Amino acid sequence: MSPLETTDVAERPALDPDTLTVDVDGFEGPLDMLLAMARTQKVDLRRISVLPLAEQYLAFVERARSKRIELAADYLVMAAWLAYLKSCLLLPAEEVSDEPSGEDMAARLALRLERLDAMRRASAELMARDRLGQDVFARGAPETVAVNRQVRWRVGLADLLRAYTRLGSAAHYRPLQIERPEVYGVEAAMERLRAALGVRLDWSALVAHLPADWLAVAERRRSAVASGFVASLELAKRGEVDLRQAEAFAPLMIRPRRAATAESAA
Amino acid sequence: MSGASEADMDALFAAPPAVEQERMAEAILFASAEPLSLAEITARMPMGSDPGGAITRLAERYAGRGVRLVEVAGGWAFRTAPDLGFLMRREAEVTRRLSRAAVETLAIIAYHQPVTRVEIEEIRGVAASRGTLDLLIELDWVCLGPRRETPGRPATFVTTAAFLEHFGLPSAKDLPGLEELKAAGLLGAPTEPAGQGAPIAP
Amino acid sequence: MSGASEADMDALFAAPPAVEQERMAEAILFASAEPLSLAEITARMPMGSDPGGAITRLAERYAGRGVRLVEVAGGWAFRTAPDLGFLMRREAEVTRRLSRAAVETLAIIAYHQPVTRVEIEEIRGVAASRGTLDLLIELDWVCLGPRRETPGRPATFVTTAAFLEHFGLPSAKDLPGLEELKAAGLLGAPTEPAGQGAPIAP
Repeated sequence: MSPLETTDVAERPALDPDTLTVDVDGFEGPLDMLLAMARTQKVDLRRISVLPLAEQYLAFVERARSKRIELAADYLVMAAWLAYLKSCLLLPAEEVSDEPSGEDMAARLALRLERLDAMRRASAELMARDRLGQDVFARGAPETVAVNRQVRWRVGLADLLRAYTRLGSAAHYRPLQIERPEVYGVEAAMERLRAALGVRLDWSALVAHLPADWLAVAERRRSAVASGFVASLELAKRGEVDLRQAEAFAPLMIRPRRAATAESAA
Repeated sequence: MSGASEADMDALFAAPPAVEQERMAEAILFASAEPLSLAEITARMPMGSDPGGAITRLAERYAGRGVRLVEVAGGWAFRTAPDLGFLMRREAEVTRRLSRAAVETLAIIAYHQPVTRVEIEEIRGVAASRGTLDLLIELDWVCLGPRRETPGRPATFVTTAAFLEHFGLPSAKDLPGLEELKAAGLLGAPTEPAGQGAPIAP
Repeated sequence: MSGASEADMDALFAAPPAVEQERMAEAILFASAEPLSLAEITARMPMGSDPGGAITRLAERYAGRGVRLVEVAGGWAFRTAPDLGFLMRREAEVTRRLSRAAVETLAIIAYHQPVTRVEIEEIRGVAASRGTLDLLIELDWVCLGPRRETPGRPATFVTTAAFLEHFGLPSAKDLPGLEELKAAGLLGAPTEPAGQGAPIAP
């Protein structure tokens, strides 16, 4: 026996099928407990009867409840699932159904138990192997005289990640950049006004032609309004639009110049 | 003249006799604490040598001795005979006792690799405890494998060369009972379509 | 009565056969890091053994082999045959661990590339030592990236293809996300949230 022996299967918590006294603490979750219960059937796990197993588990949960023993949530989730499985197994199967049948679910549960059991046995077998440094030993005094020393660096992804998380602020770090305020260009505003006014003849508010997503945010709104104003002045200077304002601080109205020509011609 | 020079060249590059090759492989392997692959041994032996043959003869020579030549972790290494372990154990470093969760997780990774954390949890039926995988990585028995090419591209876990060396396995294909488990359908793809099987873990 | 009991005792403590003693001495000497004196070997062997005889037979067995049993200052030890010393000289791989500073610097470059030296120092909170970046460049895990288009046009560092290969990553985008690894229980205790501690860089 090596000093690094693992808990043998035989040392596993006892489970008395008659009294159903179960030490929940000794089990690693509901599947582990189900496996221990399945073993009490004393048959090959392949031929396990799932219905009595489900009943045994549900009886255990019921008993724990009556004794006011608090069970962890995953034990209760398993109980709910097994109750459902039990009803599927007892009720006549529906003719056509997308749901998996009770037999299918039972078979899958049996397979899971078998797989867990197989991994248990595999881990025991693994640990029972002749292990380096415990059962077999390597040369104690290696005679490697390194001349053309090739260094192999022992560092893996896990080391890299550990190092990275050690650096508390690293994940939140952003390189320093001087943020330029966002500016809506005068050129863009002119383009937009020309396009918007191309299909209109009557007066309309200048701001109505500015992009909505720019007007939504305060800093962007300021830039959009300023550029829109400069663009409208520029267009007026070029004789493309007329501008009008009823009084100070009233909305600035704009219309295409050709509307005025059409009006005077009429 | 040119013929003689060719003969000289041949003599210069002639492989040493088989007995000498065996001595060389013996010295190279004896000197190393870690397993050496056939390629590494070949690189150190004179040109034209047959390290494979030398190793076979060496393994036979050491069969039944106090020290044996074994195939491990993709290479060859001299190791003390397992039945004599008790003589050396006093010098052995005391290793941490592994928890049942750690041992089972290690076995699941070894037999199912590459395997994701969710798959490990599905097999064990409990959520992976914090620190279990960390410990196995710390022991250098497990490391991150390639990402699984499924939605979310989860990381996978695989065993290392140090794992093979520690447990005296030539390769991960030589895990005990691997073929039987495969034949029994216990190692394949996850058996549960999502949401239909028994609950996995909270 | 007392005679029978004495015979029983003799049987209980009977020394193993000579061949077995030879195997034991072989394993003990092989596994020992230091030469062992006859007294030390005696102490490790079963009572009633004859280590002197075992060693003599072992030395004969190994005579002319690639490895010999020799008497050195501290006692007995296996040593490579002197004529094969040239084979040892090529055995030339040592494993070393990267310094903490180097691993951290590498991690920062991997996650923030392209990143300048000043930025690395800001994140680590200490001035980068000249050797650290030099080493990473020498290992071919890090190389110079495009210059940052800011005043002074500082050089940036990025990771290389060799870096991806060493860490088994298909691309730099495949570095595991921190949240993902935390969820996998791989990163131990959560780190303190950033921006709450003392200022980092001077």
